[in-house]
Amino acid sequence: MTTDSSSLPLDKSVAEPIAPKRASWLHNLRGLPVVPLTILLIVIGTGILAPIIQPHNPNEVDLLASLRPPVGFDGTWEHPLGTDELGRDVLSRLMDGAQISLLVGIAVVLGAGTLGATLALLAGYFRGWVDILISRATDTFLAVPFLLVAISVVGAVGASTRNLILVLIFMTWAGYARVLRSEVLRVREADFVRLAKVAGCSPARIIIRHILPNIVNPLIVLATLQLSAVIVIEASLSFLGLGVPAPQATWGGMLANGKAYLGVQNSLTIVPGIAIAATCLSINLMGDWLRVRLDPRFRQL
Amino acid sequence: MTTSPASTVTAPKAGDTPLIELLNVTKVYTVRAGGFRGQGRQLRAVDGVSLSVPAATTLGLVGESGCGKTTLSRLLLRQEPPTTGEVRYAGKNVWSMGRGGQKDFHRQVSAVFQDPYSSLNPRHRVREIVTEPLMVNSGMSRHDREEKLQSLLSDVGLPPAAAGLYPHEFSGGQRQRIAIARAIALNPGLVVLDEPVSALDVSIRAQILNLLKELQERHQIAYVFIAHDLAAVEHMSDQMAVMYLGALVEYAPVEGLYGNPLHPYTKALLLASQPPQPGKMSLEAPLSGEVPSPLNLPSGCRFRTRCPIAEARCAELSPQLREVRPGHYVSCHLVN
Amino acid sequence: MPPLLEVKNLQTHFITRSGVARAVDGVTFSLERGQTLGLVGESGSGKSVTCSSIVRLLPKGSGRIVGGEVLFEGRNLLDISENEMRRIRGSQISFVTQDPMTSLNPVYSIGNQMEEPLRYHQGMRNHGQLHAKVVEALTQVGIPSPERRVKDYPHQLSGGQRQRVVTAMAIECQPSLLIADEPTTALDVTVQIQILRLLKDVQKELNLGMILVTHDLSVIARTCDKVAVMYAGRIVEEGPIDEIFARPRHPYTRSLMRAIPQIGRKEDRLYSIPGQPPDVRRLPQGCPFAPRCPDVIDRCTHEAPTEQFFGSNHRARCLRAEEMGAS
Amino acid sequence: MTGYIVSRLIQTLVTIVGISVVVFFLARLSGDATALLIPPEATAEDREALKESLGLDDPLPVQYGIFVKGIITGDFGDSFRFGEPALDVFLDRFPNTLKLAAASAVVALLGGVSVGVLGAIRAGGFVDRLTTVIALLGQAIPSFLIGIMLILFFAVELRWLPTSGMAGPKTFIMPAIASAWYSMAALTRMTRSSMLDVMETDYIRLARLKGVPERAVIWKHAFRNALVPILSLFSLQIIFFVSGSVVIEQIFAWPGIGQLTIQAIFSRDYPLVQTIVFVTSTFLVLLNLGVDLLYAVIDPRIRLA
Repeated sequence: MTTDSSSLPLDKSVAEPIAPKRASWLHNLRGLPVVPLTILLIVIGTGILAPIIQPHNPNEVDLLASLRPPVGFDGTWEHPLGTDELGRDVLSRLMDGAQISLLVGIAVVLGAGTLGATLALLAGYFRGWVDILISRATDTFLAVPFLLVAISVVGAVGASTRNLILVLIFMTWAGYARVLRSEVLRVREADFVRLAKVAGCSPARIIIRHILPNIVNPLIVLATLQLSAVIVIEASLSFLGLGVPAPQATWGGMLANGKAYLGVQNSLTIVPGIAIAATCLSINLMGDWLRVRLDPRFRQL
Repeated sequence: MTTSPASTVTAPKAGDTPLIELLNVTKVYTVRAGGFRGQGRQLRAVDGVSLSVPAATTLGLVGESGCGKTTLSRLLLRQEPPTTGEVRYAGKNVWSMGRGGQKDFHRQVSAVFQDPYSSLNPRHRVREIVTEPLMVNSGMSRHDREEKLQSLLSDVGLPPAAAGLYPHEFSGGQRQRIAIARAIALNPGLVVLDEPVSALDVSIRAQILNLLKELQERHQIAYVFIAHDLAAVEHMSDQMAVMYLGALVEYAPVEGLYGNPLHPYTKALLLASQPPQPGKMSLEAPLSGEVPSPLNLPSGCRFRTRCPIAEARCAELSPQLREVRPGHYVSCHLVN
Repeated sequence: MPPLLEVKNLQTHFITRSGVARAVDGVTFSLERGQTLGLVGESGSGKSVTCSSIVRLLPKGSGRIVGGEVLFEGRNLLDISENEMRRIRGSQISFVTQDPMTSLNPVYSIGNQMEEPLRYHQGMRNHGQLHAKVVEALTQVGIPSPERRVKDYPHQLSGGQRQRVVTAMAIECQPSLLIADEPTTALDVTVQIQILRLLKDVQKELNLGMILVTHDLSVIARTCDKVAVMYAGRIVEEGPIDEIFARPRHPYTRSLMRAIPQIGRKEDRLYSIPGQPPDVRRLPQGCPFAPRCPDVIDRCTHEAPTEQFFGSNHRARCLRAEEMGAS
Repeated sequence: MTGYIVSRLIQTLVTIVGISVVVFFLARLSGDATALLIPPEATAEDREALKESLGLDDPLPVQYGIFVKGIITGDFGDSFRFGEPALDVFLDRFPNTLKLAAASAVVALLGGVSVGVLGAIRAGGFVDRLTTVIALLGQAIPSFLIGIMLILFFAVELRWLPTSGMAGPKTFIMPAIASAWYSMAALTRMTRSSMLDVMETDYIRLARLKGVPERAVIWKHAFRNALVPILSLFSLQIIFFVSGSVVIEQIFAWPGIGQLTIQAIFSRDYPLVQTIVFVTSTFLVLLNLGVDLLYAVIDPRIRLA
């Protein structure tokens, strides 16, 4: 090899075309659950547009028109879903409730997801005492009876939408941290992370450019499932009278109200019940679809 | 290769400074059982290893599971500091370099690993994978990087269109080419090849080995080629080191080692790696038993529990690596 | 008397989202007692699927045997009931699997797992008898102090020892056919030969027919009487081992042998086979090896080669097989 | 093995300390703790006196020390509402909650695991689709909604079961189902996926290759390996049963700690709230420890490490 080695022919044996199939973006929407998506769009739409499209002021009391049944059960189109014991329009209150559920749900998922993911990245990447500290905190938060603590805290700080969101973030971040930390540990062991270190990438670059993109899929799936869980919790707290304070309409609050009229006007319970169940079911179905589309390995939870 | 530069185990000769060298390097891990303090046990993953690799040559490194190959590659890549001893690059201790020196080290040393699936970030396109070292370590403009990318892709035999694709769109062999393109992006002096073809199909291995050899000649790169396939190592290497349970047992130029192996372990490995010839291959296992746990090293010579010629003194005294012929080192009491 | 095993035109397909994969596409071979057949090929060539098809254990749902016959001692295994098939698995046809680290159930002791074939196939219930049989089998495969090992759990054993346990389990019921699927791939080189030796020993002792699946030609050369080379779901060449090594007739076999680096063969460049192994979901017309073949001619790209015989037991699936033997 | 136990014990201790910190700050979250402890009509002097008697003027670490000392001696202070030691009030009600939790646990475990296993071995079939539906409904419909629906149907319409209260086995049926609802779905899902994962392992393949009958493959080889993740989920579900009691007990007027908590919160009975949260949490953490030690029995890799 003493002479001009650069004139040697290179082994160009891979001339054949590389994997031909490049999926179109439409291909990615295969199996999209249409009905759940429609329900979600309706909930989101009515939630956002509530003030414009509400047939009545949701807090307007009309004792003369109390406990009207919905259309189809001897009701009139004046109040399509009937009225409650104070004569307030159920449909309008349902729209207000959608607004609260979505607001709380999305805010909590964003907050807790960001917090949980950040802590998971730090714990999983740096290991050592950072990991021990974060993991122990995670374990502690997962070991306490969450709803019990949540209502105690809400009771202590006073019920308001803001407090509710903060408390729920505080109580749900640990779920993300635990699941994502094990994902980070898995990704961290991948050779491309070792090679990034060999190439001299900074920890910040490795975490943000290499590890984060590889835990986004489980994060999205987890967040979807958490969204419905948070909506359920918010409804539970409102049901107990510890959520968003009255007279603001919430689905849980409407249910609690309706419970007193079981056997008298069942629709007061059934209507908000269906709203919660349909919304959460739709979110879960979307989550299932995402999970299969994004990561077949991510089967549990 | 016309001449293979003489090895320099203890002191490099003047004018022949090796590119990278390990000086009596030991790496000890503490293994915890059950996470209760006080139960930590010492694992000597690499024990007193001295090696050197001159520029533009290949050092082959072989051994079975638990021999310390992986730890050695981590030490060479400056991913872990040695417990004792020194790792030197171009004569400088890699653990006492300033920030500039470290940056230089990252520019000069890169690696290709075994698993072509785990080696490439599945979320990055080939463009980003290959040019990341340029982005992190050089002030190259985007335009220059793109030009360099194209020349790298052609160097490793990939079409220009590959730049915009994701790793999952390639086969194992093609992925390994991408990994190689990344490894040579900064014109490194040394590339650590950790089992680069073991995970590939037999028919693809030769392609990759040829490619590596061509790139070495073209760009004057030094390789540390870690493998368990002795034939591939012979084909690729100038120098060759055999490891067993963390220690070097034989270290010699390739011709010497294959032509006249001295250590009983090397002999056994060679016997186990005969070329396929029906009817002429023995089924007598060259060694009995298996590698003992590195947590529980045998006394004296660590190979003695499996050695066919072990004597009483092997259990008492640990043999030192010594030069029995010019450039040919062996660690065995029974070799003259 | 029929041969021990006769596989005739076996076809196994996998239904995937992106099409039907013809994993095994018309495989034919036969095996006598005491004989060892080596199945070589790269990943995806269909060698492992062939073995799974013989005992009808394919991944549920996707894999399906769509044609052919598997005659074991004259009986077509594809016709019998699942219950009859189960009684053959592990008693008359047994397996040694690839990865000893993951093949043993981590939560049961070695003894417990080794008793199973005896319980299920021989109806043995007596504890003392079972224990004695297990210890005997462990002794037979060279496990030191078997009395104690019986109580051990898999994670307490080394890789080589676990592979011995798997082998012991396979021969407990005195099978007549042993299928070893890459039995040494996961082991260290010096341990590999020990396990090959063990397999050959038990074969001789029980006069077993053995199928040894591997990608490693030196394993074949060490242990087999005949060899079948698989490519893209077909056997492209089969014959006695000396014949195949001395006069390979299929360009794929020839390339494979040339492409392996060999100690002491000085060459500047290794011979390399261009391209990638084919995708069995989209096989080209004609010969599947044509795109990578060094000896390809026009006919190869549109005409599927049929088998040509050379002597009674050497066959190759190549249009130019005749000329290949001459060079 | 001892190493494993010791490390789990240390972890448990750390968690309990963590809980005590959380509970300690609960009382201080609203800024002025006295606001919670005192009727609004109290005078400023009353307030100061209370602050002093509670040691609220001391630095936080000192306050925490006093708090921990109280915990260790079992003195959580007196309940304002009941006028007796908070711990006694709590212990009076706790068994009722545990009884309901135990009933729910049985329902969830039996239902979830059996449906999950069936779904896994008939993957893709009818039963499997049923498991998917159960899992989805369980996670989407809140337990209080299930509770109300059960009341509406079985108590109000059919009049088969009493609407509320705790008296005899019949009264357990609806609360137990409502409380188990979510967990059963989660366990169904976990059992199914854990079984499917295990069924793909090499040792299951080898068991089949050995001719082990399918029933033994599933129950002997697969199920025991699948059990570890199922159990760890189950131990989290126990937390959920106790936690969910807040809602369930409110609906069914069940005289347990859930109802007690709500009463305590609305009457600002802070010593009682603290007691409930701390003792319940600690109890659950210890229960978790028990489950973890159970793993060691199931998995020899832990036992013999």
